[in-house]
Amino acid sequence: MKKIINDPKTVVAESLRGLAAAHADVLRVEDDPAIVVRADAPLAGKVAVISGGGSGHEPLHGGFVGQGMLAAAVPGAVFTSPTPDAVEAAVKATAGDAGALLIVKNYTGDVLNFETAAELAAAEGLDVRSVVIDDDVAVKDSTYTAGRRGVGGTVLLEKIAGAAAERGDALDAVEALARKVIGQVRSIGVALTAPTVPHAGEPSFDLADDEIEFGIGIHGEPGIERTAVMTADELVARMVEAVVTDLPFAEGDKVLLFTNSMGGTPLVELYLAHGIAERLLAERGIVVERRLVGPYITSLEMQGMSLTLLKLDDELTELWDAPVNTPALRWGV
Amino acid sequence: MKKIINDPKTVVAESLRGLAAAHADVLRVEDDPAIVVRADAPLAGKVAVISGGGSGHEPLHGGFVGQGMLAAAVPGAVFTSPTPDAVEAAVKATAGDAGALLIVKNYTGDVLNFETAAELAAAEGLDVRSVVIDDDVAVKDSTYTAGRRGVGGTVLLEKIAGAAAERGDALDAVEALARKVIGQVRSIGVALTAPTVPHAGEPSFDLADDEIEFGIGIHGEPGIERTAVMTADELVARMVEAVVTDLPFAEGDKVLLFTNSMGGTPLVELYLAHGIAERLLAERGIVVERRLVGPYITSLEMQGMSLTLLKLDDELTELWDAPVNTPALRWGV
Amino acid sequence: MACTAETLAAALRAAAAVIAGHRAELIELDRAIGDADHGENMDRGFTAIVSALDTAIPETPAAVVKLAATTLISKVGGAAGPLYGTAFLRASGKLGDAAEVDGPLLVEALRAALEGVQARGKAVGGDATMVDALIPAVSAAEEASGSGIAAILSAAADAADKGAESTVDLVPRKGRASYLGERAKGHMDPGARSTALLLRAFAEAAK
Amino acid sequence: MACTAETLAAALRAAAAVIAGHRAELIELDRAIGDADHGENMDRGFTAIVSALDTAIPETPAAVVKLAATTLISKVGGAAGPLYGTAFLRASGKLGDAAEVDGPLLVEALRAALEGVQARGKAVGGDATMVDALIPAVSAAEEASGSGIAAILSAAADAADKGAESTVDLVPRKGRASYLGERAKGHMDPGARSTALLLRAFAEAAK
Ligand SMILES: Nc1ncnc2c1ncn2[C@@H]1O[C@H](COP(=O)(O)OP(=O)(O)O)[C@@H](O)[C@H]1O
Ligand SMILES: Nc1ncnc2c1ncn2[C@@H]1O[C@H](COP(=O)(O)OP(=O)(O)O)[C@@H](O)[C@H]1O
Ligand SMILES: [Mg+2]
Ligand SMILES: [Mg+2]
Ligand SMILES: [Mg+2]
Ligand SMILES: [Mg+2]
Repeated sequence: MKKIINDPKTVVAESLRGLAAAHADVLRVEDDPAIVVRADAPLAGKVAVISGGGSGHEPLHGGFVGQGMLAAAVPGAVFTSPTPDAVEAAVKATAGDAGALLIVKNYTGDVLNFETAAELAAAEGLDVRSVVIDDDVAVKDSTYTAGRRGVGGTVLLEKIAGAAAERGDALDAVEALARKVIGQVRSIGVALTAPTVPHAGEPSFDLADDEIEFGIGIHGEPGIERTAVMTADELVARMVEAVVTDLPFAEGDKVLLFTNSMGGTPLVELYLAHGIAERLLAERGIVVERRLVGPYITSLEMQGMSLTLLKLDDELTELWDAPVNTPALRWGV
Repeated sequence: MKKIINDPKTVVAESLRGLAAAHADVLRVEDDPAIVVRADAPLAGKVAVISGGGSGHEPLHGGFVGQGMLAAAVPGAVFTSPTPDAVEAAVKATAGDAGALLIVKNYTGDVLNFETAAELAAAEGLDVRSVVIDDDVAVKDSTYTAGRRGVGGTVLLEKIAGAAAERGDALDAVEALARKVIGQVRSIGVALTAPTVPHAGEPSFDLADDEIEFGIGIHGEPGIERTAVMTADELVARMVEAVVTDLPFAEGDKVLLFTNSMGGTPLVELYLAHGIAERLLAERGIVVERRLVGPYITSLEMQGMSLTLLKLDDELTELWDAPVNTPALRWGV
Repeated sequence: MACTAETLAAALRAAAAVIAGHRAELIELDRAIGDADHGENMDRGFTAIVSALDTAIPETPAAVVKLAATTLISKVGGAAGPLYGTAFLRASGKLGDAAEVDGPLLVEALRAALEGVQARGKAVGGDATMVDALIPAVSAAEEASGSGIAAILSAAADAADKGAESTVDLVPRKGRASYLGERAKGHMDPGARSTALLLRAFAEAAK
Repeated sequence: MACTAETLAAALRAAAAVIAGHRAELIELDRAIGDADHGENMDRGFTAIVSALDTAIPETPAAVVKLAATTLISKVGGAAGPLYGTAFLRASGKLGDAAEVDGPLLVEALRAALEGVQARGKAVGGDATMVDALIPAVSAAEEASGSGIAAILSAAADAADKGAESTVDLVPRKGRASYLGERAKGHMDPGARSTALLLRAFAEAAK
């Protein structure tokens, strides 16, 4: 393992120090438990949209803290969901009378820890709701699994819920909107290589030189099948098919297309894949009205990509377009 | 080699199609020769700032085309500088009476091809100047080398020259400003792994599991020495030392600190390194007034990072802060 | 050996040493079918328990176990943090203000721990989780409930070992490993293994 | 064999085939001390020359060589594109409107090519570039200038081979390889190798 770190145990804490130094105008980092909060928190009169999870998926979530998006992010150890007291600290640091919405990616650890935090905060009289995002079509949502994972859709959900909170929507409305987004967003991911978790010291899984993992989660967890490498045309066609047929997305639907790098896939490949996805959606009569292309929800240095489709309506489009000022997403400001 | 591509020969052309589809509001792509130009080109009354070079360094340069930065980008094949006719086409597509400034990274191929293009354009009566950026302190600038390479400083130069052109500075002024930036920007890079060029099919160089290359260019070309892996503290200290002592940057200097990922290094490590650099500069009394952290000038999937320092004055800071609207850098719009 | 606050604290220290010694093994088990952090998570949690005990050992057995519970909840994260945290919390609840824990009380506490894990995580036997180590461990403890603390824990540890072993042939239905489906067969569940390790450490400490 | 527009075009086609056959070798040489694109660049350029010749073969030898020059300039990029482009452009300039190229004219064209490369790239002998293949090639051609086209080109190709070989022991001072300094020793310069390959292809075609 070669990494730019000092000690696996201090990676997250040291990284947060750099984040704080780089973006002091937008956010601040509090220690013990470590949380990332908007520079102007607590937010009087506005719902605090909060998310978090294991680290190693940057810019998710810390890179999305700021005006028009997250009020706070709760980073766990690498690939390990944060503890309830950290989540609770984030709620207390940001939420006012308007309450807080927790955005939880559907992983056993995240759900259990955020649930406990919500109970703790509620016990202190705070109005805290949580929504669980599970947009990954690679997992069959059955009693034989922990359910669908939260993946790329999380980024879009954080932006849209954050925009609703910023314009002053009440907690009920922000929560309802979040549930709407969760209902109409779907994703699929693929891995070409494995990430290496600092404390583990070696790649999280073994993938032969001629194999890819189709249907991965954001830790490289497997999904549909391990298969032979294929051309970008074939790969993207399979991904588009998996996502489109799941909701399903129909001819005439207006969508946001999010083409995401898992970290190690260079932009030259990502844009190539994005171009293919645009073409395939056009062929199906699905209208791409907004797009996001880049490494926004990653798995350390893992090579691979994900595609996310969100069905848009006027309200969602308006909230997507609303000004946002965070380290990783910024426009209109 | 595992990549999301169809055919090594069509990687760049296909990728540009995706870029165009993703950012139609900001730029358009013209074919044969392939160039990326601002959506609103040609630019009446404003200097066209143009850059280009081999592909594989994305978002550089195509991701910096747009309001307040580049008028056009000229992408060559992967790691191969573009040809003179492509550069000339970019000049013709964007430059008006105010002329054009070519920003050339100091590599033999780029210099020769851009020089030829400038001659061709001048022969057609266009006012075209060019500046060569060579900010890489890893190369001794002697008759024994092709001279210092253009690396991270290129991003800052493109932003600042683009902002000057946008506010309406004349070609003389934009050129003078560009030369000023080149005079006071310095960089150093390190590689932990090698990139794989699609048409080559295997990593560009071999680096053992316990080795890093200190002083690399943006293709992973070597510089100072191949050395053993070290902690982030040691590594960043060596990098800061190399950059600071070169100009040199002195106590009290105001600077922009640009911590860049070479592509494969995840943000969690990059912010960690950034935090160390901030601390070391503070210890030297060098005042970091602006920062940029992320993968902005990359070498495909290569793991590694670079540090760039630009000495600021009020004018440069104002131009850095000026609105910019490109796929990869955006603020104030 | 009497089971007091002091001896319980010593048992937790012993468990921390065992977890540290098996950190790499647990990471490797989790790497195979999960996300390669279980050893790191458990080690972080038990190291924190030792630090907490270094400051002061609470007065009652219940308080010692509760300290372990809250430390695990606030330091471990992941799935294992809330699950083990709940297990210790429920066990602590059973212990009341007894100054010393006897065999039957210990067995009750173990049963409560299992129920806590199942209440939180909704896993049943056969889902290939820590529950597959805990269920046989609690049954064995109940059967041995008349014998001393050491014998009860030994029986539980033996059963937990077998239970952990049984997960090798199961298709996981809970936690990260469930994404692998059939492909997870042939691998032991890391949480089941850590449960067996903890019970063995407690049994050894009780000797 | 007479050196006409037709035979020159055939020689360029032969050269394209040789470059295609050595594409991987040139990439590998460039991978060792440069950026692994020289074979790809040259192959792209010569493939484009063949396409251009497929459309129409220009009337004079000078025009054929000029077509090669402009194609290389607009298709190759990198350092090799302008350098080879300039070489062919200068050579074409020497050929005037001759319908057939004889030995002395060929030698003059080769000399012009070398001068063009040096004017553009500023490399001298010993810098470990294509110039180290061209200098001895031109000298050998000049010595053989009384013999026929085939003999001149053979002599030039032999000398270029040796020249390319000599770059193995040199420390590069121009182009990307110069960044490696001492570490580039032991590797042949890819541009010197491609120069030798081209001259050999021309020599074979002239037989
Ligand atoms: N729903 C559940 N019920 C019981 N145990 C579970 C459940 N989900 C996961 N586990 C246990 O947790 C272990 C994984 O813990 P750990 O790796 O620390 O957390 P994470 O899965 O979040 O990375 C699994 O091996 C399994 O024994
Ligand atoms: N200044 C120069 N003068 C002569 N030849 C040069 C010079 N710089 C580079 N070369 C030649 O160009 C070759 C590299 O070409 P190529 O790999 O296609 O371009 P690039 O170096 O831009 O990737 C080198 O092997 C060398 O022979
Ligand atoms: Mg985990
Ligand atoms: Mg090149
Ligand atoms: Mg785990
Ligand atoms: Mg090259």
